[in-house]
Amino acid sequence: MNTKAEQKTKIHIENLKLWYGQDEALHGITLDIPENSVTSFIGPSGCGKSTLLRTINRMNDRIIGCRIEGEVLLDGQNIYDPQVDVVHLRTHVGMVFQKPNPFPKSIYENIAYAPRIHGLASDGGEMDMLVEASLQKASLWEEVKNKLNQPGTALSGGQQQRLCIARTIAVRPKVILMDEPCSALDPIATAKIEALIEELKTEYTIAIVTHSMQQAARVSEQTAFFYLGDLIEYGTTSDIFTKPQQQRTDDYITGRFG
Amino acid sequence: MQTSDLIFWLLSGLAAMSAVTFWLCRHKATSLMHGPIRLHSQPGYYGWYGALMVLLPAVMVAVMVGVLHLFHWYTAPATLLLAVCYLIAAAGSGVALSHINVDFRARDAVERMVRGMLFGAATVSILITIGIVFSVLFESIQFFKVISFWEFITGTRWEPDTAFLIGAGREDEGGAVPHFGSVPIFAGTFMITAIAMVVAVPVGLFSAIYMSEYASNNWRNTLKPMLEILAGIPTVVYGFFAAITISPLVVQFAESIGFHADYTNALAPGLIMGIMIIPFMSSLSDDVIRAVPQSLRDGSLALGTTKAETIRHVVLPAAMPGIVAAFLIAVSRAIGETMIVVMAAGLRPNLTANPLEGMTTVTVKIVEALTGDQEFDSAFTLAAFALGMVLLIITLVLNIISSLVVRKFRQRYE
Amino acid sequence: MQAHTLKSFDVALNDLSDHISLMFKLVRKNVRQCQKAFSTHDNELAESIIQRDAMLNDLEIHVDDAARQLIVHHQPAASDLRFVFAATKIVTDLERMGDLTANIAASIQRLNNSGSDIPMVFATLSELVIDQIKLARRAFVTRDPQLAAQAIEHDHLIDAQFVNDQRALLTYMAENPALISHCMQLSTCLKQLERVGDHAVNTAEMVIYMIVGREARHISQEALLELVGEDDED
Amino acid sequence: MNTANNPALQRRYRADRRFRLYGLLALAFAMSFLLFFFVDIISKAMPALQQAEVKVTVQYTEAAIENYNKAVSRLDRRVVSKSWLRSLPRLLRDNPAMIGTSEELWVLAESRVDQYLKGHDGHGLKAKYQKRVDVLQQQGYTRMAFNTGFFINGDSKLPEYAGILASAIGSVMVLLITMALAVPVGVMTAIYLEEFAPDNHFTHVVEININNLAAIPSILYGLLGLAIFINFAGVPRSSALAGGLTLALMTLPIIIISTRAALRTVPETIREAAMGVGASQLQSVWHHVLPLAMPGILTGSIIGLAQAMGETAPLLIIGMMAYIPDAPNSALQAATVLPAQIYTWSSESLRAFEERTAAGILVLLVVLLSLNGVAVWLRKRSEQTW
Repeated sequence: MNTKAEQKTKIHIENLKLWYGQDEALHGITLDIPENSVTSFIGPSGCGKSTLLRTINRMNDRIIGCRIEGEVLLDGQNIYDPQVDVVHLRTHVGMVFQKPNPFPKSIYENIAYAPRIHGLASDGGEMDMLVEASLQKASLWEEVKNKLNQPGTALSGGQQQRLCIARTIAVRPKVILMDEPCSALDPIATAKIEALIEELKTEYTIAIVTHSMQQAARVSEQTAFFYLGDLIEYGTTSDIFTKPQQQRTDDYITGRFG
Repeated sequence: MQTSDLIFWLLSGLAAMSAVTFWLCRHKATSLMHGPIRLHSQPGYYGWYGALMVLLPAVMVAVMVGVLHLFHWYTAPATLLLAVCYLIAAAGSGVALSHINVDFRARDAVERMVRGMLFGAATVSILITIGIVFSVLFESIQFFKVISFWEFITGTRWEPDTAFLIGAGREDEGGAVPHFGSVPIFAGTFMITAIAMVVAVPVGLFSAIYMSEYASNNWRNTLKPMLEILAGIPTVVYGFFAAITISPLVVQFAESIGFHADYTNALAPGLIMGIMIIPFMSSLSDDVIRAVPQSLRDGSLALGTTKAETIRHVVLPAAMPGIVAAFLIAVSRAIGETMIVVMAAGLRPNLTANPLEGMTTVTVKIVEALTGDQEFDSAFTLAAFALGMVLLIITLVLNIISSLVVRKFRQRYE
Repeated sequence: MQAHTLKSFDVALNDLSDHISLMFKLVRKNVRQCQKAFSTHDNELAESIIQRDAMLNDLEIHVDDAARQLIVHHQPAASDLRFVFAATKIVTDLERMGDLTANIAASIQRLNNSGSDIPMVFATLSELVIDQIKLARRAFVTRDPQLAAQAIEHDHLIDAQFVNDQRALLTYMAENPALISHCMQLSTCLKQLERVGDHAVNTAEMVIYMIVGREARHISQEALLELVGEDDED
Repeated sequence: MNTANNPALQRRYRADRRFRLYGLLALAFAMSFLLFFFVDIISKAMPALQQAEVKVTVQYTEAAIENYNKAVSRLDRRVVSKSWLRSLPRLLRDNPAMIGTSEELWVLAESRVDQYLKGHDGHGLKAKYQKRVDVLQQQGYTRMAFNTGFFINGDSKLPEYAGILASAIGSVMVLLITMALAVPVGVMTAIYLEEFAPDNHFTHVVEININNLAAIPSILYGLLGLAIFINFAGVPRSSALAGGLTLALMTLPIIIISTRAALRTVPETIREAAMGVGASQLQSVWHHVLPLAMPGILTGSIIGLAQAMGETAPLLIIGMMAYIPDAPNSALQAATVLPAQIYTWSSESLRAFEERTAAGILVLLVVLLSLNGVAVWLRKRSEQTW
């Protein structure tokens, strides 16, 4: 397939090890995520793919006893550098979660919340524009433009998830992490999110954790296969799914796993 | 025959009879089972069926006669009662034995009876409510026959000292007319409640926020039970503490900054009541704050907000209905609290906005009226029931509002 | 047909469809040029047909690869699945048709070089085959099962014409034994042309399968017509 | 992504730290109150564990049978406890042989002497007797002994003789009645509501009712007890039965609510599994759900028990703050309970009662906290993740 060889690396993960208390959950992961493309992380439960994803915007900081060694470079800057501010980092690296989690506020407020806190737009016309633009980008504008004051929780699951994506976009991140964004959605809603991902990748670098190998195949350019905290294989999605180099990868994607 | 003897003989006799019936019924059921014949239920159920048939009717009759006796409507001679109960039990035993045949479904019968017993238990709570409502209602009606409802609600003077004359039918004698204006009493109640809430709400809410959002699990598991100790301390102890330790401190402190404070000031019981309520506030708030899905916090933090911002803008608004409910429950606790105010607040109905002065509360007046030497029928005593009725209404309204709010909250997250 | 939510899916499907359509066109062009090379004794034209075979082979490989990628990336189901599956079958037939026309072109060169000239009715049979390929392609592109059925029906004309032509050749051979070798050569050409028609039938059958989802191979004419709903049409 | 050059972010971080500080301050306030409270109560209660005794010479004379004051010297009369003096005539009547003898005895000191010896202000001992006590003290005729009387005596108007035994026994009787009524009815109600109740009007009414009952101030249960049990049904006022019945009604909602919560933690799959192998609904509840919910039910019952034990207000209304010098031996006799005893003592004016009040409080708190501790331990032990 069309692998853009000269693509710039957005995120470089270098020999990343992570412990939960005494348990080593990641055993030295090295991985390059190219800019403006979709990279998916697959692997069986507990393989560390979500953990790795969460290290990229330091959501793991919230877990007590979580310790990290190695480097995660975002545009060449190590995000675990003591100087790096985690709150600020997360404005650059947004995240979409497994279950749609709109705030119990209106659709408008869901989007406006973070820009207001970060001072990205002043209330009024500027904010309206930002909200509209974000919803447009998340392909949700047409569906909700007449009910911006209704609670975000009243939307359907797929719409909620797109609202969460819109909310993330509103902060103008460079990277969007998605942790199984479709696992709670029906196939139609899933297809819509996937279509959205396809559109977003022209502007954002996207890393997505998914349990659905088909989804990884559909949406991503690169696929990384993890097993028990190790990166087993990483390559273009076409290669991983048609001619994996590792027997374990082959076993996993063909459904022959232990 | 003494009551205790009667109960002893009744219970032991019935126990023996039911045991025998149990054995007989089970035996009969077992003997029915031979060859290909299988019974609907295990033999034990036939036994239980017999035992229940012996016990239930007899005990029911005994309890009914007991109630009649308590209400002084009819008192049966002990021996007669005993004999009747035994007879009923024996009849139950016979009926049970005759029921048992191959087609009889003992398990269904037993389950029906047990279900009936459970249902009976569930109705007790209704009876209690009816009891409470009627006990305050009837006496209150008596009271309002003498004192106008309007005066009671709007009057600002509570001077019931000559009320016993009315009770004795001698209202024309004596000098002063009694006044039953409850406004100062409720004013005192609300003043003390307000002081309590001023202490309990910020402390309870911030404790809850700290425990659920900032503290580590271990730390939280230590802090929460310690806070709950505050709720486990009996109110009489708080009352003693407020009266003996806190009141003098308040007086000293007020004096030191140039104010005068009564020893029965509203501040001391208010403060202590506030502390007593902290765990209600913090536990309930902690529960609702923790019920806010973790995913909302993650969602907010992933947008690059600080913890405090996430709590203020996302967690607290989401938990607000629960916090409001906690607040209402705390208020109703404070209004209904008795011992602290009885021991530390004053007896003098005092319409003032100064918390350093002594004032009294609804519960204090109820206790005062019912522990005095007044006749039960005097207006003074009956006033206690009228106050109780108002208290009941306030609590019920607060509770209903809070449970409605909580239901809304639950619906959102379940 | 309604677009897929995922645009890249449509892009991939269209790519597959376009390439197969292109192969149909190339095969048709081959037959047409065979006809011309035969009638005008144009060895150069025949050579260009042989050269074009490599292109058809590349196209076959491309379509196969695209179909594989499509399966990997999009897990086609139902009509999409039948389309991808039919595409891989059709492409094999088309490639085979390309091979056959290349063989015919080579035979034509030999016939031209042999010097003898028989004014044969090659044109009639090739015209019929061209029509059939046209029908099959249009059926594929427009997803029209009735056109595909027509393509299948068309095979009877070809068979009849083929039998006719063979009989004529036999007559030539009986009249002039010196032409036997030349006629045998010609007969092989006609046979291969007829085979091209058979492959075209295969593609049409796959088109029917692709559209209605039921097997059109090895069934009677009535069953076929019922399958494509000829009766409902009027 | 550096913070140093971002003042807006700095400001937000300061706000974050401030917010956290408020939480810590709130907790610190509550905890320091708790500390202050316990230190205060314990320091007030500790003196009560010691009781002054004085050594006096007793003259077992004939006159002492008629007037016990004659048994000791005029000066010592106000120094020793009247409770001891009052016991003398009986002793002499029972043991006539002792008449005419005399001995030196360590006897209970009068409360004012006790307070004086403990150095408390407001002991109220007259100067005359202060001097006498000073003399006794110099002679080594005073001592501090462990206050066993506090644990083995009933109430008394004489502080030095007042103890908690009668009220403790009263508490036990009341609580036995409370538990015997509230636990079975409460658990049965909860089982009915949680496992069997159809979704109809009656069930809703019962559920709302129970929530309301739990919120009703305890004093109203006192009104109920007074109006229904005492005035209407004729249960003797101040009796353990009246108290037990009243507290049972008050405890019932607590037990129902906690039992329901415990039943609800048993996952539906357990019931389905039981019914899946052919158990009836009752069997699945009895064999599977109840045993699994048992720790929770016990915890709730213990908490209800603790609450009933510390409750005072409704018992005041039904007259259980009566003066009870001896433990009741029947549920129909006038009785008092620990918290009511504390309340009674707290309103006594004598300084010596204050430390006894505190000591009574300490006893009550120890019992309640250990009950709560047991409940917490039970809950911890039974915490199960499904």
